[in-house]
Amino acid sequence: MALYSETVMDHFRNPRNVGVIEDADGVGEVGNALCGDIMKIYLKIEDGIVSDVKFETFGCGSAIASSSMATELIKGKPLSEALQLTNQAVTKALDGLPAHKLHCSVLAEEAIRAAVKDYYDRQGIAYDPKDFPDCGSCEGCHG
Amino acid sequence: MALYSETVMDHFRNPRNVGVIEDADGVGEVGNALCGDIMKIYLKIEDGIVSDVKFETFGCGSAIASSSMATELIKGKPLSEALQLTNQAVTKALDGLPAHKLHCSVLAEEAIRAAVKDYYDRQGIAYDPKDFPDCGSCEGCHG
Amino acid sequence: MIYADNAATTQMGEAAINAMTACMRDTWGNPSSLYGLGQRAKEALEDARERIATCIGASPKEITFTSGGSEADNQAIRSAALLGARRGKRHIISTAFEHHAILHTLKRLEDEGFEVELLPVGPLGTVTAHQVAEAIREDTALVTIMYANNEIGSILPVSEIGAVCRERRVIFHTDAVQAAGHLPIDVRAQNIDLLSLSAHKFHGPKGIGVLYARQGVPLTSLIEGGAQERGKRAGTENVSAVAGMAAALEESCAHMAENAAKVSVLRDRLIAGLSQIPHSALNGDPVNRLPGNVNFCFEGIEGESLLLLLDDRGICASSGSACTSGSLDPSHVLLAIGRPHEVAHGSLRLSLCEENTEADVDAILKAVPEIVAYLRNMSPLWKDKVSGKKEFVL
Amino acid sequence: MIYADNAATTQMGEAAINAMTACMRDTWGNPSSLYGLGQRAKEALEDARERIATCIGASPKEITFTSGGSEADNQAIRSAALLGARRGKRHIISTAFEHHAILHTLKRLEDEGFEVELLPVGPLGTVTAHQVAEAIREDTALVTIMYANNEIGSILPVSEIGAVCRERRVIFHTDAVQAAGHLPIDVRAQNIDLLSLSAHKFHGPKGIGVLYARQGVPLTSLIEGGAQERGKRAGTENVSAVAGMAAALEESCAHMAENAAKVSVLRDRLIAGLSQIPHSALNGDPVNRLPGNVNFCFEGIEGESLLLLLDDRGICASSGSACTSGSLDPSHVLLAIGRPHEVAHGSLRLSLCEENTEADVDAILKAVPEIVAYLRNMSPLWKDKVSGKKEFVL
Ligand SMILES: Cc1ncc(COP(=O)(O)O)c(C=O)c1O
Ligand SMILES: Cc1ncc(COP(=O)(O)O)c(C=O)c1O
Repeated sequence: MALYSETVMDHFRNPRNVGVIEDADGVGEVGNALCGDIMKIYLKIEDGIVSDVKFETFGCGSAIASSSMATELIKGKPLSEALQLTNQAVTKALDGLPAHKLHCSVLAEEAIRAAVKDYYDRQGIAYDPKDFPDCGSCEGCHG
Repeated sequence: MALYSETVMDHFRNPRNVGVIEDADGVGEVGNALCGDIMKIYLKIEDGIVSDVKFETFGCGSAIASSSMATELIKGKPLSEALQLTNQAVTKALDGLPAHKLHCSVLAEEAIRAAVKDYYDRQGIAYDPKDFPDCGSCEGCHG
Repeated sequence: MIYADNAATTQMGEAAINAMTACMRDTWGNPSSLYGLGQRAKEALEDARERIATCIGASPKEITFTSGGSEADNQAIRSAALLGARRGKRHIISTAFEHHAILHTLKRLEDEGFEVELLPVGPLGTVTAHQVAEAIREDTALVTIMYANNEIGSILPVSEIGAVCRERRVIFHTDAVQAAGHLPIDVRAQNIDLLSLSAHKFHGPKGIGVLYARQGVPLTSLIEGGAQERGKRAGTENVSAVAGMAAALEESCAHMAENAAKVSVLRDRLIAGLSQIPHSALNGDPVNRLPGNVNFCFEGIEGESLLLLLDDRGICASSGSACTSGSLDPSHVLLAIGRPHEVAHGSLRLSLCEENTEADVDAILKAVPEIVAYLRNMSPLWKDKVSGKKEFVL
Repeated sequence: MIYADNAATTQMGEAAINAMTACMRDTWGNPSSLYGLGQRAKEALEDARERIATCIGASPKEITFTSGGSEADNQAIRSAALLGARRGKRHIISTAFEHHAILHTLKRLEDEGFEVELLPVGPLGTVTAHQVAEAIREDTALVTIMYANNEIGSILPVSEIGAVCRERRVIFHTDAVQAAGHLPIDVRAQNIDLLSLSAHKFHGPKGIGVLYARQGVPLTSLIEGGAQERGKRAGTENVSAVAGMAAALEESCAHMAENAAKVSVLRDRLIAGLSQIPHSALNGDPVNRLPGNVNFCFEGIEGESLLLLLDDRGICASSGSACTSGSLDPSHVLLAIGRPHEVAHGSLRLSLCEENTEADVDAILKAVPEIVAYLRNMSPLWKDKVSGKKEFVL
């Protein structure tokens, strides 16, 4: 009944993959200061695999934990799998989030997509733009 | 802060002058069962003096205490003084009554007046009718 | 002291007091705070919610904590009325002998344009599901009928009424303040949409109650402010009182059957004994009756005097007449079951709990007849009846 | 544990707990009952009423017990609005940074046709009597302005506002929930017509409060039912909580000056220490400030993370952001004093009481800068500011 699950608290207290990749192949940033949540994801891609990932987050406990968990879930995975990471998967891996915090997991999903999009853009890889909705879709920002 | 003063409780628990005067010179009854209060006063008058007085009361604690106190206050007094007994005097002698119980003291005053009026009527003594308002003036019955 | 006024309030049980003090000492955080102390308070709150929900067959989300039965009643009625009004429904069905928390709220709604229909409760003090079915109209917004009457103890057929309301798709609220902890409640099986209860009627603390609202029945907040109670009731949650209420309700429900069995034996002895007093009458349904409730009218005397003299003998009881509450009118409940004013003034309610004993009953059965006789002996009304000047009513 | 969230709720004092348990054990009767047990409960209730009245310079008849600050606020505003409406007055003056118990009630009144004017509170979070005087119109029904703000701790000039309102014959209500027990209150001298307070903010129990209404200012009941509280608030009286509240308020008032002196020293050390953190800012009035209140914004971080990490170090604090209450909007109070959203998200409220120590302050002054630095180090927003990509706000 605590505010957050133990997994959330673990990832909040000991966030995995915090930091910057100076020579990242793709960088995505979503959210904004107005909403109180910004997530920035740095990707290193080797042979179509997420060989390294780092994040920086301005936000609440579940935003930090979601970033941490999301980066863990895609690290070492093929880019195609990383792209399929859903906010539900993040939430599930965190053993749940309070209802009004679900948008944090959405933000994590979107930050990864944004980073992949950036990678595609830099590499000149074609993609379907509607696979990459912009931050406007984050419910957190509607209020 | 008890519901009633100690004097009220004393007169309620040990009411003075309860009973009937079979050969009363004047009898007054006021109140009605609807209101939950009926007081009946029996007077014995000798040489213009209230030589004896008894009461019967159907009513709450303060009605019984008011009857008791009122009879004490007029016993042995000239009729003229008995007629001047006010509900305030009864209330004061009882060390006060709760606001919503003041009508009980009014009833006592009126019961005595009614008994005196009955005595006057029997004796053929003239009086000013407006000195003897009927029970309709009892606030207790307005609800 | 013989306490026989458990319908007015009850003595708190040790379990409830201990739950409260433990909470006041250790779990005193604000449940909205996110640090551990606050979250533990929240846990205590939600734990109590779950246990209370279980006691009445509800789910925890359907439980809103209020400051007592009155607030729950007010909010239930206001919520249903608002919902109805939005759909053009402004007809409300209730009974003539509800608690004032219901009747006064309905009066206000009448002033606001609602049409309130108070079903007659008959000489036994009850209504039938058939009466309710007959009264329901297209524009009925709410049926609010108490589970058990607080004065005369009659138990109403809420399951049947609930079935009728569900079938006709009308919201059904029941004021279960006198029932909770004493009679079985299963809101689902009984088709109850809204239900009020108050902790101090089952050995819990005063100032805390529950409004159950079936999922799908939206509540309007009566008290606006913070987002506590999922936005339905503002104000920092009274965690310790809630914990005390949960302890008390569980305890009462766990022993409900045995308590009822024990108490109803005492009750029936009292009823049999008091019936010996001439020109007296039991008020309320002799069969469908709260286990602890005894209510009599005694002709020719007034209730308050009786109560005061009982108090002198250490017996705590109450009268149908609202004498002490500043009103001189006799009980609307007794008038509703057809007692004339005169007789309604002379009522006595004894309400027992499992702590009462055979010795209590003996003492009461000794005291009441003596006091009634004493008061009748100074009552001009009684004399008039005995002498034949006035007619006996009972 | 270091508890620094006394504005959210306080730990109950032993005197208050004992007053409550004594009442629950011995004075548990219903105050409306006429037998001794009930009358003793009534005595306890009236004794508490008198003592509480004394604490705020009121007379006992002017004290109505409610279930807390929110209910008192709701009832005060509803009562004044109804009174105004009867005289064709539908204009209400308040401030932009009141508690939601006020603001949400005013919002409902707006929906019902009232015109609500929220005075701006400026960067320090206060309003002047002059502002109020300027805003008062012929049709002003009520001025409701808090005594002290619950988030940023500014103390408002209620005496001056009271004088203006009295002169202009407008009803003045003040939400004194954060002031009672901490700041002197004298309703007569301060020309206060209506005042709300809540016991759990001064080491009393939760779920109980007071609505003071000056003699001559009629209250409308929010909760209908029995004739308790002279017909102004129905529901069986919460005697034990009232007794606990009286004990707590007396205790707080008896030690008000010394507590304030002690606590404000701690507060000022905290303010001085936290001001060392770069790009931080104190919120609220630095001078006219609740003795225990410290409220800061730290640029580049979000408040909840800070609170959780403080909790890990055993420090209980809160944030202006209503993060936990299910809303994602930053504090309306911080927005009202002109903090941009971004910065409003990064706030920290520490509210001290006389139980806090120098050691607590030391621990907080060690923890907060470390955590702020840690969080800034993982904040892309902070990095953008440091790198000059975005501008610093503070
Ligand atoms: C200024 C202010 N007003 C009103 C309230 C509401 O009080 P309660 O939660 O006791 O209803 C609070 C605290 O929660 C407050 O700080
Ligand atoms: C049937 C009924 N409804 C409502 C209430 C009101 O409950 P409370 O006094 O706890 O507000 C009571 C008791 O007082 C009651 O008996």
